[in-house]
Amino acid sequence: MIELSDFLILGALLFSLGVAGIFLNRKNVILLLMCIELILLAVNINFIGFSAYLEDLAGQIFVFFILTVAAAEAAIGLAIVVVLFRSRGDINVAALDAMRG
Amino acid sequence: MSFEMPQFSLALPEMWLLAATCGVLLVDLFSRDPQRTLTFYLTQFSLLVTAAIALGSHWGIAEITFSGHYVADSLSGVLKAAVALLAALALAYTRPYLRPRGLLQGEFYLLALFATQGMLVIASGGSLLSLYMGLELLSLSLYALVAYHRDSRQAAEAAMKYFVLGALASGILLYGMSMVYGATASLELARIAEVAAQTDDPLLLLFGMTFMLVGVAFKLGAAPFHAWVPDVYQGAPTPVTLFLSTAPKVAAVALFLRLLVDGLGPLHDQLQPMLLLLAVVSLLLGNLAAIVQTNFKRLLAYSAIAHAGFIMVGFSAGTDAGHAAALFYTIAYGIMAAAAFGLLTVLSRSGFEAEEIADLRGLNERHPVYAGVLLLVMVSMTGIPGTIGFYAKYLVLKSAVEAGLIPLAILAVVAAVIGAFYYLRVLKVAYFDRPAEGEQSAELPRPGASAAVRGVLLVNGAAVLVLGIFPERLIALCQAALGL
Amino acid sequence: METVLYAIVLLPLLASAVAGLAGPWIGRAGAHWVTILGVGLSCVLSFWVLYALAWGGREVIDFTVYTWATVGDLSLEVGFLVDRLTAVMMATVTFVALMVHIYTIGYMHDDPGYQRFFSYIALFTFAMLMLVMANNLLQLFFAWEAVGLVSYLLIGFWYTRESAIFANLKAFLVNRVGDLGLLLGIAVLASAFGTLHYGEIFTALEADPEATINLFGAAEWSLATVAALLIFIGCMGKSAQVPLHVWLPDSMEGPTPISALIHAATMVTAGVFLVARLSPLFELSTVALTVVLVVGALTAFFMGLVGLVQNDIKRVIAYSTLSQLGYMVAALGVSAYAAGVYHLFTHAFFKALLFLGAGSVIIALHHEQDMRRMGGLAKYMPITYITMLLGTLALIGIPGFSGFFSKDAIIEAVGYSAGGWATLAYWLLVLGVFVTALYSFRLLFLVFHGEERLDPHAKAHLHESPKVVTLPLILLAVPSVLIGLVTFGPMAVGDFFYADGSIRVLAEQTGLDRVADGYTGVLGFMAHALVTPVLYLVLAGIAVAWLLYIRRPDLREQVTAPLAPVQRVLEHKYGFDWLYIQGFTGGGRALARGLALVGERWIIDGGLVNGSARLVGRIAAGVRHAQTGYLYHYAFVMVIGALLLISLFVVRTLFA
Amino acid sequence: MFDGWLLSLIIWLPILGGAAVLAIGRRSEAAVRQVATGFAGVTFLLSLALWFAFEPGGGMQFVEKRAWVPTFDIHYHLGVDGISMPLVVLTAFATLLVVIAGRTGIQYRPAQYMGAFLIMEGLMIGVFAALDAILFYVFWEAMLVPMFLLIGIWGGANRIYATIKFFLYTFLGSVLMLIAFLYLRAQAGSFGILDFHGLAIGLEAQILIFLALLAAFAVKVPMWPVHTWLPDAHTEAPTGGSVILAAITLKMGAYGFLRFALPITPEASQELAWLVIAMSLIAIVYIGLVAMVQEDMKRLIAYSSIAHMGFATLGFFVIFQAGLGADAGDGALMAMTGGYVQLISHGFISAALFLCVGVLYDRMHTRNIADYGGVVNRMPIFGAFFVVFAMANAGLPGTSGFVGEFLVILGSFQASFWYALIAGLTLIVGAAYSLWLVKRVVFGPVGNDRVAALQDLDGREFGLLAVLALLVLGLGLYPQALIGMAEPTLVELMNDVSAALSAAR
Amino acid sequence: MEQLLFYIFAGILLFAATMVISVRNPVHAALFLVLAFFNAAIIWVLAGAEFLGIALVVVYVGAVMVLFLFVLMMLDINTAPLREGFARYLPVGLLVALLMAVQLGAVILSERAELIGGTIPEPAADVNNIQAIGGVLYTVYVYPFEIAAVILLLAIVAAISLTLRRRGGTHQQDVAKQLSARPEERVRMVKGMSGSSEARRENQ
Repeated sequence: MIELSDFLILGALLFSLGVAGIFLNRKNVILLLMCIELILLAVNINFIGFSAYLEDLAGQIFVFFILTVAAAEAAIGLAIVVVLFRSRGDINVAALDAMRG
Repeated sequence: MSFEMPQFSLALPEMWLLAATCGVLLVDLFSRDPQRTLTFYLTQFSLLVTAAIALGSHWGIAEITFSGHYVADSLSGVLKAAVALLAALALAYTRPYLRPRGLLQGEFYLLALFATQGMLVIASGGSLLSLYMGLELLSLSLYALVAYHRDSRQAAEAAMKYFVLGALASGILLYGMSMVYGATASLELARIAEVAAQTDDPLLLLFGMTFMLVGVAFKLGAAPFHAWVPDVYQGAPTPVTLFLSTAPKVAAVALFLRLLVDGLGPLHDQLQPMLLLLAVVSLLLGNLAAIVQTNFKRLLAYSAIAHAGFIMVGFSAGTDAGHAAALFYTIAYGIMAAAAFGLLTVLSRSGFEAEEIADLRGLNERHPVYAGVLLLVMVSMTGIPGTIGFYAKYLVLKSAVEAGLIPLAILAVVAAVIGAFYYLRVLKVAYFDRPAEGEQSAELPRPGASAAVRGVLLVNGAAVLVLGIFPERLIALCQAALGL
Repeated sequence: METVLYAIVLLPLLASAVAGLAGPWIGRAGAHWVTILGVGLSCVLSFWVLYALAWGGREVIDFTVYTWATVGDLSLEVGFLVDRLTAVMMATVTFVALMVHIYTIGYMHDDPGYQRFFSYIALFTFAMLMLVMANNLLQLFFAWEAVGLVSYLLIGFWYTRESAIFANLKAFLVNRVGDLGLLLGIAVLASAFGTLHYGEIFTALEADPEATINLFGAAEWSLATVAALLIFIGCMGKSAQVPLHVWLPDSMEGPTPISALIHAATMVTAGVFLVARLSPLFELSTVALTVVLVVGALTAFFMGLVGLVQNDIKRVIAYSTLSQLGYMVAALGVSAYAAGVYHLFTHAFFKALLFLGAGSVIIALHHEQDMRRMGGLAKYMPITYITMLLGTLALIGIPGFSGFFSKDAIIEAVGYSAGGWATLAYWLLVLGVFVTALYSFRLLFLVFHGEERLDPHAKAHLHESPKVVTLPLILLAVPSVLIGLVTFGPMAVGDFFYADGSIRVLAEQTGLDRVADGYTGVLGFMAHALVTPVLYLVLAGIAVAWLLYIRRPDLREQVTAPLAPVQRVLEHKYGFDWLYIQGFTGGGRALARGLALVGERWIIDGGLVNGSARLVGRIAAGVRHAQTGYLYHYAFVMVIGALLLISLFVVRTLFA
Repeated sequence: MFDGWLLSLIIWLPILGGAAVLAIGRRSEAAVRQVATGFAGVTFLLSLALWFAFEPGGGMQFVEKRAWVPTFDIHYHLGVDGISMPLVVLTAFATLLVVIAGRTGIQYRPAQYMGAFLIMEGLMIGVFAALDAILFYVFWEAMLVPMFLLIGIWGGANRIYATIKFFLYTFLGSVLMLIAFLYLRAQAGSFGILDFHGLAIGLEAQILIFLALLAAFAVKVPMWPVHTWLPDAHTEAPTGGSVILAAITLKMGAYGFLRFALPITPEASQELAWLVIAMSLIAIVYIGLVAMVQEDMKRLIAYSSIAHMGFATLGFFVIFQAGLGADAGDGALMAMTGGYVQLISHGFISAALFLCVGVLYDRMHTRNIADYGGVVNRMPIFGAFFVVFAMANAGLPGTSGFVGEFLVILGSFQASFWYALIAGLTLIVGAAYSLWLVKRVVFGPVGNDRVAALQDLDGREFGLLAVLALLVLGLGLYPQALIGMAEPTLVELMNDVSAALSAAR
Repeated sequence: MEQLLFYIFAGILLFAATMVISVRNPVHAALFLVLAFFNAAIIWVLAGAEFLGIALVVVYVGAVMVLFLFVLMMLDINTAPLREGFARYLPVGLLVALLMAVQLGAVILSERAELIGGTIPEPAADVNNIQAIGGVLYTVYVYPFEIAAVILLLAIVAAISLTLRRRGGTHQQDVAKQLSARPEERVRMVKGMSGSSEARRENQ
């Protein structure tokens, strides 16, 4: 039997890894998007864990919508990356400092 | 799980707007008018009708339908009307700016309509799920809008920052939602509120609430989740900034009201210290950082953070009055911000972006009427009576004082005094600095706007004053929306 | 009668207003005619009033003109109290003023500020009348300051002269010091009795002479002493008593007519008048009287000494005035109010005369005031010489002249008074007589006799002054010589002032009473002088002056050489000016500059105000610096923020 | 017969006039000036109606009360009593002066200049007439904006620093007041100022409220040590701005003490009277000294204003020690009345002095004392006026400047000899700086060629100064005209305060 | 058994996630992410969420991750400098992650959360996950579902409007122009039975 806390701990660890990833990836925007995917995955794992534990379908439905939205988000995010690349020639996050202060 | 047929009629505003959006989409597809006149007016029309429908159909009722995902009450009516009207106001300024920059395309209005749709959804959000969906609809539209000026490096950079941080924020928000779901076994806010009110030790709920607060605070631009605000306000094309600073603010307040009041209201006592923290940090940080800005849009961005702090003060009170105050504040801010950014759109022309504070130099000399509008807006943002900004601050402070948060109120007003400094600096440039030597007033940039847009600006400015003198209706509306 | 009083007061005011405001339209002649007419009428009416009160059997008049303000139960009013004291003052003031008006026609003949000058002196007459006719302290204070104002304006009449505008500022400020005392004295009385009306105050004082007041801590002070001392400070300012005398010599910067009118005959005697007027109050306080006596005696002697070393003709007379004021004040200090006032009365005539005579000399020499460039003028200006001689004789107190009676009465009264302070004062006054004679004749000899040390150019045009100048001299000389013979009996030693309660004395037997007891008549009094040292000191003074300035001028060197340190002290006027200008004023300004720099600019404005602005600016710059523009920093901030909130939650909820 | 509309008319007519003038804008300067003068004149005449129809001691009069924001019980509630009515008239008068005075001096954008003054007039009258705390606050704060612009646009070289300092200083002071109002509203259940009076509030709360109010009013008065905005603001402001600042704005702070601090927080006022008294006395002496060494005429007069306002606050707060409520305690009443008279009198005198400086500035474009000297040689009439006003400033009896100082000294004497003595030092210090100024500017030989080229007053300037001189002398010679209006109300106020104190005891 | 499987897959999942954030090459990172998704899908299936597990693989791995890879390769980013400073930020990143994990863990494992000991029940054999989801998706969740549709529409509009370029010199569609084409512009009626070659050419 899988314990609920195992699911949640897994989610927490993934979440933390995602957060850490944002810190570590100072250069590539797409890697940042991947880290966010990790965070979403952590959330999804939480939802599924709870859903199974509570025997309630709502959590799974939520995950379904998260996946949908994440796909749309990825589309728009990547579109922005493309725009960025076109206007600047690279997608180096560290170079994104035209505005500051 | 029993299923009841939803009352579709309650969702009339959303349905109308969706239909209208599709209509605009189609019409725009067929339109070859470089002015996009039809698209523009259809957009405005659909927004105005949305506002009317929203108030008409939601006022005075309190219904939950769509299996708990949709709430229709006075609050949602007021929120939707406010959102739609502010969006219409914001969009009214856009055409003269977009056209000469080759940005005047139907997509702009479509994206704005989608964003508005998202805000409507938030306003009526009855469950975590619908709130999330609405939020994403709004956010995704805004990301796209910020990046809308594709040839602008700044816009792309701003969009990228906004997007990444926004996605991170929704991730955190979702994590919180998952916890709340785990604690209550339900996505419905009404049910969550029941559980929250009954449970003795709502540890998990509180935990989730903390995460959700981050998401909401991000949307509102409250410190320390504010980092995107300055860059996005500055980098986005002015009409987008204009749009961004009006209706979505109301949506953020709506999100708070639905999520943390309707849903987790019973836990306010635990929420309050965090809100206090956010309020204090926002007030100080926003006002302080704004002092040293030279870019007017960026200055307004920091000022927006400070205003978010004030809104947070209203939330901190935790009473209905406080929430009404926050709502009123936000609407008032929307009106002021629309005028401020609207002024910038009017003052810019092709090849000349009026966004540095120095660009306003000698405005009174050149265009006394615009200077007057600027004066009103700045004074209002400062919170001087006679303008709507005063009542906004007044309501917030009043609710804080009545809730016993007198030190917070004092801090807020002191921060407002600091804030007064940079507003005054803008006025100083506009009124006291003469245009630089050699610049004949005839050669100075003429406002690029049409008479209609100028008229909108004037009305907008006048509204700041008139609503400041006769705020009764609007206040009463906000209060009634919160059931006061 | 009331109408007459109104007329007396308002005629000069009206005249002043016409001359001042309509000056350009009525011309010079118009200005002097209207003011002379106004003051003249006022003078005639004043004499009528004096007659009515003194011999006509009129009762004391006391009525309210209008209510200035009512605050609670305290009614502040403007009103007239006319008794014999007032009447004498009114007559003196208007008479001298009239003389001065006439004289001015000649003296100011070529001055561009002719109308303005007439306006001022008429205004002064009005103010002085208001002062002496007041029936309450408030009005007195009004007039007190008003005469000060006119004095200020007149000292600075020649406003382009730096020395004049320095002198008028100095005069005003020094007077203000006195006024502060007076005002506080008024406050004492007002707060104790809830009224400022003389009569009511006196009644209240009579009812409760032991009243006390609390100044610091629990110590109770006699109310009368406190009030009297404070009011006396006011007198010291106006009547130029040591140490508030420094303004009077400098006030000679004003045109000579006003030196005669204001700074000799009338205004400076206001302090004496006030003490006399408040005799019931001063009577209650031995302490205050003693202070009055000592201050007066010190002034009388030491200021006279300074007169010895002055070379400016007007300054000599000014120091003489100081000295004579000292005599008056000393008289007050031994309750010899009548003698003091009487000396005031006689002094007004002969001192005005002396000043006007000096003025006559000055215009004859084209505004030369230095006695070292005069001499031998007697033959050129006989009238001036003779009148001034008469005035001088009156001043030094040659028996028979008016000054003799008044001054001897004072000296006698002080001499009869008991107590160590009185003895000291007596000797100071007696020695003062010698000094008076010495400087007076020194002046006379230097100016009118001996070698002609004149500027040749001035000498060519030298002639007697016109009639408008000499006429007042003659008219003033008459009372200077004669008035003592006529009035001494009733006024100084009689009950002229006591009969109608103008002056009240508590003591059973004052020094003056002893004088009165021994008084057998004018001749008797003169004869009595032969057995006192005073007369011989006067003669000695004259003799010394004659010796040093006529007979053996070369002796002067020998006499002054060993006395050089004394002379230096005298020439520096005991260092009062230095103390005030360098010490108080300089110190005050240094303090003020320090406050303006340290308190204002550094601490409050620089430190607190701009400092906090700077602080905010610094923090703002720091905050701005934190917004680096890097996306990962933003995310970092966000995550830290979230972590902060979570930690807040964890700490509060989980570990609480 | 004027109830219910006259006050509103007096408030809104000038605001309307301001809008009208702004609307005329740059089209016709002559029209701007005429219209502005017309509105200001009519307003002043209406305010005179107020004066003559007023019944002394008749409580609040000309009352108007309408719901404004009923949701929060905020009313449009106006009324005047003996305290506020003379201030209303003074405001109308001062604005009329300024508008007339500005007819030639101001060349840059006269429409905005006049408009700002007219609007400010309405707002300032509103401050004095408001009987609802929020309404009061609205007028109080809104007034900052036109003044901010006035100093900033038409001011001198350092105007920006000055105007921002002015705004922030006063704004900081008054926001705390708003919080106090909110608290009071929670206690009283209404925003009516009169409802605040005599509320039973604990001492500690009272002290906090008092401090908040003090922050607002002390800055406005201004009292030492929060006064440093005033010299800067005055120095840089255009003549009209200085006149209004000195004549009216400062009065608002003092008025606040009378209308709010004393009646609402009597116990705290008593408890903290020492503080206010100390601040006032320091202001009188310290500021007087500082005034003495100023090199700039307007700065000097500004400092002198602070010192003079010290008398008003001293008078208001010395009452607790001067026998308030005692039967024989006229000392308190004297001090209070004196303080009040000082307000009006200072309004005249400082206005006059600033106008005088303005006259000089218009001709020489310098305010530096050292640049002048011997002005009277070329401008004898001006010199005469200047001396009159300087004397009034020095508190010479017979001028209005004396009345207030005299009564305050008399009253505070009953509290303590030392208060009276220290306050009395102004007799010396005040005379010193006033007359020294006169000496350096007016008297003496012609200082330089520019002075030699001066022209004496023109008819308009003469008229303005003559009217002020008449008022200064009139009030000095017959203060009862004013005292009679105000005193009954002040007595009432003091009775209320002492009743509240004894109730608390 | 299930628990063991869970731990294994969870371990791989965490490993893959760690690699995502630490490998040098972004393409490798993307592939590790795919691995992570696969493991997650398995875990979900273990918890009874078969539909979502499959959807994750199909939608995410099949579409989204491919899109990622596509963009990565299209933009052809020089990978060398992209990892600069990695070591410098490692401690901070780890610290934050550690703090976050510890606090999350503390709450989850706290007794008061009442989560410990809760086990996930065996899915009932007769319940078809897909069917259950299908049952509610269009009824109870019809409202979010519609919104999801709008979001997708938005994504299309946004992506197109952001990336579609109308560059000079290239063929491009002007939809409005196409739609507003009228027959008389495009078709010229030519008299005569047999169309000439000219007419045909114009029709193109």
